[in-house]
Amino acid sequence: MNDKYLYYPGCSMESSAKAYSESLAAICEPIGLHLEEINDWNCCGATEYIGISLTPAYSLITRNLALASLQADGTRTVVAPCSACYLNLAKADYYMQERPILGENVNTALAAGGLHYDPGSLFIRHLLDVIINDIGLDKVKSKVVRPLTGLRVAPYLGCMVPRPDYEHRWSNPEYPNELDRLLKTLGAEVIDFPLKTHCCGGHMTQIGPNTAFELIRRLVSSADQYRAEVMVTLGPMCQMNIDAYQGEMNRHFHTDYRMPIIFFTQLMGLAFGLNAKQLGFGRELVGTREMLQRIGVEAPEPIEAVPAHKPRMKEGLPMPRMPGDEEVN
Amino acid sequence: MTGPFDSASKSPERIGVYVCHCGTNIAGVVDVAEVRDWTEKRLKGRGVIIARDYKFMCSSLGQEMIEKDIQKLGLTRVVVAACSPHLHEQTFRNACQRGGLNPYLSELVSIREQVSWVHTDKHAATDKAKAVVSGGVERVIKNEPLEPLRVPINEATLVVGGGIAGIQAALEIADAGFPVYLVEREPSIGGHMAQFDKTFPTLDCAACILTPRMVSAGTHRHITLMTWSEVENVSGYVGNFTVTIRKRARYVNTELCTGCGICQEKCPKKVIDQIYEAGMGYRKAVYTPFPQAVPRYPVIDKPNCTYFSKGTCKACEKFCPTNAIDFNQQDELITVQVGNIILATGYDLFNARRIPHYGYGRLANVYTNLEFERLSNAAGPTNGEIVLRDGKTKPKSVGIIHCVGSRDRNYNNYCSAICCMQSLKFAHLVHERTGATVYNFYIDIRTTAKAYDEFYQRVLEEGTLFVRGRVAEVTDAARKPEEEGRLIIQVEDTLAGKQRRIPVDMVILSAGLEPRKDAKETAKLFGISCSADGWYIEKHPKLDPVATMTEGIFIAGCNTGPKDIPNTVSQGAAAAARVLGRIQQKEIFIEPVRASVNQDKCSGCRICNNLCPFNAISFIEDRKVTEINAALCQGCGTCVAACPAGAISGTVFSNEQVLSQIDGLLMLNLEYMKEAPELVAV
Amino acid sequence: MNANGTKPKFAMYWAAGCGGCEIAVLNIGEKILDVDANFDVVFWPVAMDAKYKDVEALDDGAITLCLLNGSIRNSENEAIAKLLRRKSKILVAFGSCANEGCIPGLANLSSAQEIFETAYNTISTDNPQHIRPQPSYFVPEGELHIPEFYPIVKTLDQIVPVDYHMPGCPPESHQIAAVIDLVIKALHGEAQLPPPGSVIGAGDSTVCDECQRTRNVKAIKQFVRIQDVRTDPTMCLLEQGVPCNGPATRSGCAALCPQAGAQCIGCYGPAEGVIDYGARLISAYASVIDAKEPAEIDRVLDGLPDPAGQFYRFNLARSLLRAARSAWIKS
Amino acid sequence: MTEQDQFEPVIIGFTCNWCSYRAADLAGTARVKYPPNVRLIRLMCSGRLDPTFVMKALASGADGVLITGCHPGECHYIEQNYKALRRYQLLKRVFAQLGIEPQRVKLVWASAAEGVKLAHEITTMVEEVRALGPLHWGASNGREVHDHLPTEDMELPEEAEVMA
Repeated sequence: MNDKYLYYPGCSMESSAKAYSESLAAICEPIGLHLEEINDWNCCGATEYIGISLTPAYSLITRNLALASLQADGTRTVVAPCSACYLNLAKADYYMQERPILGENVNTALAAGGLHYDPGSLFIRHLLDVIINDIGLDKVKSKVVRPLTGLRVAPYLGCMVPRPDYEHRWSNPEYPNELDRLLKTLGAEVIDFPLKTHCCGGHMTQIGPNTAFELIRRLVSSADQYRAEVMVTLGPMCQMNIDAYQGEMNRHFHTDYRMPIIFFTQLMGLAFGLNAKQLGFGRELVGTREMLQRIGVEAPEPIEAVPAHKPRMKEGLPMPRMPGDEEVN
Repeated sequence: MTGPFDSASKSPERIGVYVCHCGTNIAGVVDVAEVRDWTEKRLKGRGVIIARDYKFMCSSLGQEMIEKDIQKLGLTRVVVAACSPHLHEQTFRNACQRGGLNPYLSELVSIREQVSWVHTDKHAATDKAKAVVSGGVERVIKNEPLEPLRVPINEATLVVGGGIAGIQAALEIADAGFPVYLVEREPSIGGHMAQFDKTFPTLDCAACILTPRMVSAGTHRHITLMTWSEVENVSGYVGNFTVTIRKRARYVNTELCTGCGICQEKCPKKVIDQIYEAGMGYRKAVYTPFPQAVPRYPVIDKPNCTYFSKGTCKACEKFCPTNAIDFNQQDELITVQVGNIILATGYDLFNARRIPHYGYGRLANVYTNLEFERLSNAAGPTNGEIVLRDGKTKPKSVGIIHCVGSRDRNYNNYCSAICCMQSLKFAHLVHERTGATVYNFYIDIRTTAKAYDEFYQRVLEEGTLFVRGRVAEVTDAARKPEEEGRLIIQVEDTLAGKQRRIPVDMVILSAGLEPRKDAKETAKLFGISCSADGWYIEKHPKLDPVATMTEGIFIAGCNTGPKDIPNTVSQGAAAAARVLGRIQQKEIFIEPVRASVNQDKCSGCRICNNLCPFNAISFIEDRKVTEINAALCQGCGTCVAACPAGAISGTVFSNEQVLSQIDGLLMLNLEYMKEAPELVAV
Repeated sequence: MNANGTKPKFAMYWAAGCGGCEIAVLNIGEKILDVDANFDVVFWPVAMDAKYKDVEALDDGAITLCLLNGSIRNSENEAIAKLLRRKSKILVAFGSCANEGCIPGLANLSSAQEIFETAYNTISTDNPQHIRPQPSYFVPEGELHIPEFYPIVKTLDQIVPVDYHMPGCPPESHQIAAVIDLVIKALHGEAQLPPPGSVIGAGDSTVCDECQRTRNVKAIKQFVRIQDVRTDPTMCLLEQGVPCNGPATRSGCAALCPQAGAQCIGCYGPAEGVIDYGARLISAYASVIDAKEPAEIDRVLDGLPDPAGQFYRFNLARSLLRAARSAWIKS
Repeated sequence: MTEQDQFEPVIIGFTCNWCSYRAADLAGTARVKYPPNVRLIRLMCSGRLDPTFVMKALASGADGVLITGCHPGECHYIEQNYKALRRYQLLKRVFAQLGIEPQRVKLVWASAAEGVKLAHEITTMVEEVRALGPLHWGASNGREVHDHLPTEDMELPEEAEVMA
């Protein structure tokens, strides 16, 4: 088998999760991970589209797999770093097999673009799974030059990566230990984080902020109870919710949590002795200075996010009303 | 032309074919009358002189029909198309015998299990039934008259496993006056039952009812008790098994030991007792697992013994008043001859660590059921005090979670049968001893046996709270101040229709029962089969639940599936009854399925010599031919199929029988009257 | 000598085969004079001139003994086999071809089209116009016919009933001599012929019976080709990994090949009562392979690069399946 | 079989007395449905399976042969199913040379508890063989293929009655 992996970054890696993207790029070389980006990939549709209409949603996702097939060249593994992207890709692959009619519909749609995907022909895997099971902890351990001794971390996977675990790749879908093991290998003191697979609120921050704030509070307060100094995650959405909305959550509950949350690749990079700035530190909103000091790393200056686009119109265009909307809403 | 089926000749046999309706079981799908008509007409040339259909062929009237036809019509072969031969082959063979026909000149072909019950298209099913009958007719023509083999039965019996099932079985046989070898892996017999405090539903103390049985088994003049021992090899066959048992070194001379216990007192090495105390208490490196152990002699746990690991200590030896300690003792291999074997190997507990979100092994005050048994046991590590892991705090509220690892497609699909009653028992004990609030989280309450539901009512009346729903998780992540420092059980209360978070101090997981870790190896050792779950398979799940498909090997207790104590004891006794029946008959008849070598054809190529796992095949050097010992042959037919010279033949499943059956199934017999076909390619 | 003073008639015919059987008959030495002394040879194309019409002119059953060698490949073979059957009292399927197809029978692994393709159109063939034989052809002298090529090779007994089978490629000369002796004796009333349908001129057991090599229990870890190894001359070849067909092959040749250091290739065909020769060997070989994992078993089996050729070199036309599917199906 | 009808293959199945035959019984007891195209023969063990049986079935008109036995390591006779496995692997190679598609001869392990699995395997195999079409070896041997049983118009001639 070819030792390269087909890499599906997903949209977040280019925007909110730049730190993830940068740190991943930095650790690939030391651990010998060869990622080949899928040419002309598109958005996976995140969590909403599937709820609206299956065929277009799955077609959107599967287009990426079809493109990946073209690039396969001996390898069969697609790696996604983002939880939602990973789940969407895996889900599409799974349901196209389980429901042949859906598979046909999707392929009919793809055929319009001259593409085709045979469900089951690719392995869809999360980055963490690849690092643990293919690269191996021995390899990771051999690269550690700055063990994270004394740093108390809360391993937080979020709800999308280990569940529903179609291919039984995780030690336990409810309470997996992969991230714990990785962080221990880096030398960190890993708390037995009870909420490791609980939800961060997802897009509820946009729809029902109060619900999202409660979910964020649970996570942060539990990590705090365990005296974690930092939460470590593997999904851009989780990171953004806990990082960007922690302030608002604090205002909502009149609390004063300051729990930094970073990507596991950033911690790997630190342990490998890489430069904090190179690993995307400084992009987070809840500061990591104290946490970095604990392991003797100078914190880089915070990076001000430059708006990628012109500010949008204050108000968007009104949505056209569809027949049947009355019943739904 | 090639082949045993000579298409130009007609069969000289006089064959009777009987098609069973089995009520509507067969007749509901297969047109039995049509099968009968067709057989009579189309298979006439194959020797079928009579074909009948009847409501229930296995009824006495059905059997008499066959008997009469044999006598009146002079039948030389009989084919019955009905159910599986595993069910009624013997029935119809007996009928033939009563009619004066050698029983092996009959065939039972299955048109129920293999036709009417599995097919829906009536036309296709009827066609298939015809093919199956035709296969049976062709086969039966080639059947040979045979006599069943008589095998003498050795009076001695091996019982493997010294839990309550094995003890019961051993006592029943020994009381009847026949020798028993009772082999137990642990230092003492008693099994899981010895670990329990109270037994549901009567709440009598387990030790009080078990200990007398243990003592009887330990002292019975017909029982040879071998503890700290394991069966290593089994050879032979029903009536005459040769069993090799490894008697592990105890490092205690049992001739000299009086069981005074001084060695245990003096031993400086404390070890967590993972077996008997379920990890809740300690024992010494020299120990008897519990005070009532049978036999009372201790064993030295070699890996933990200071002398064995460091070379000095010998405290036990110094203080032993009878010089019974012997550090030079070696394992002994003992070979015994037995006629029958009863396996009562018990169960293992589901490993609750496999459900990490229930917190066992992570959260201190989550206990397993076996741990709680020790905790509540008056002879246990806390003298029966129900306390938290700190060893002193009494819980104010306790949650008991049912079906842990059972009825769960992620772990085991089956119901572990005992957990409901066990959990109710726990609820009662907690309530009685601590006054704590008790919650039971259940899917369904299953209290089906005698006096069980009454016990459930009693526990309800005591005020135990029942929440119907599968627990999502047990966590220490508090959301509210009142949850802090406690275990929170997150559950969907399906009766109230809402999510609940119930903070408690202690959680007891009613972990399910699983087959022994080595159940598969044990099954292999004794030549029996396991289901996909790993439970042993009964010869018939309803009608023959203690026999296996291997003659002479019986099973009892939880190794066939979860059972409560009354059922386990019944099975031990039932297995014993089966064995006693055989011993008293002094011999049994077994199927004459055997291979033999035609020595004129054998060229001594020795291809077959290595193929028999039962060592039935031997080579006679001076004559350069191979011979098969009919007594050792088990009839698998592997050598028959392997002989390159065609010199080995096998009874009951001969080449001629199988090849003819193929012809019959493919309906080639219908061509018998045609000229030899012109051999031109298509 | 018959009652009317004429000698019994003898015929021998060579159908699809190599002619080795004819040589084997001549190879019986002086015994051939006994044939001449006791028989009136009426038809034996290789030895004397005779026409088919001479045979046709004979009364049915006029030939006492006919040895027919070669398999049935074309319409001519079939017609003569039927003719000789009619004219002969005792028809002997003589040699491996007549009995089981032998090497010509291996053509049954290919379709007729493939066979013609190989014969007339491969790189080694100089046939620029791609000429193929035609069943009939007009020449100035008239229309010429050649026999029809059958899609599959058949054995003699697949065409006509046969009285005796004499196996071997070719039958061993001493066995031929013994059979001729027996027939002559029987004609003089001094011996009894075996029941019709019997195999004559061979043993009832297998080659191992006559093989002097030492045999032990078998556990084959790999198959080797005999030219690639130095074998122990005293030990069973199969135990040394050489695929020797001796265990399944009828005795009668005195284990000629194994004694000479080569493996038995099975020319004497199956032992008495065996339905499919190859099946016996497949089962026997596989039974003693020392491997349990599918991949490991495959590795051992890779040592047998041409299993059909190994197990059916002489026996394909007489096997249960008789020919590959492509040969059965007319293109 | 008329041409417009769906082709109904005939498959001969060899079962082991201890596992797969019981699995077939279990499928029956549990009323698990599978297509009626398979006709089972009971042997004592898959080790009894002589390759002759398989060839005989194919040569005589079967479109496929299903061989079943106990799972590796679970043989009632300890290890005879490995012999069946080896014979099967060798047989497949010979069959490949004879142009018999691999789907037509299959080896399936089924324990006495796997009635559902056996039914599933039978169903799959019937569909695979159906897709391949008739094998017609039997027809090639000059015999009829019996997809369907003879109908009334194929009644015995008078003289056959006399012979009988």
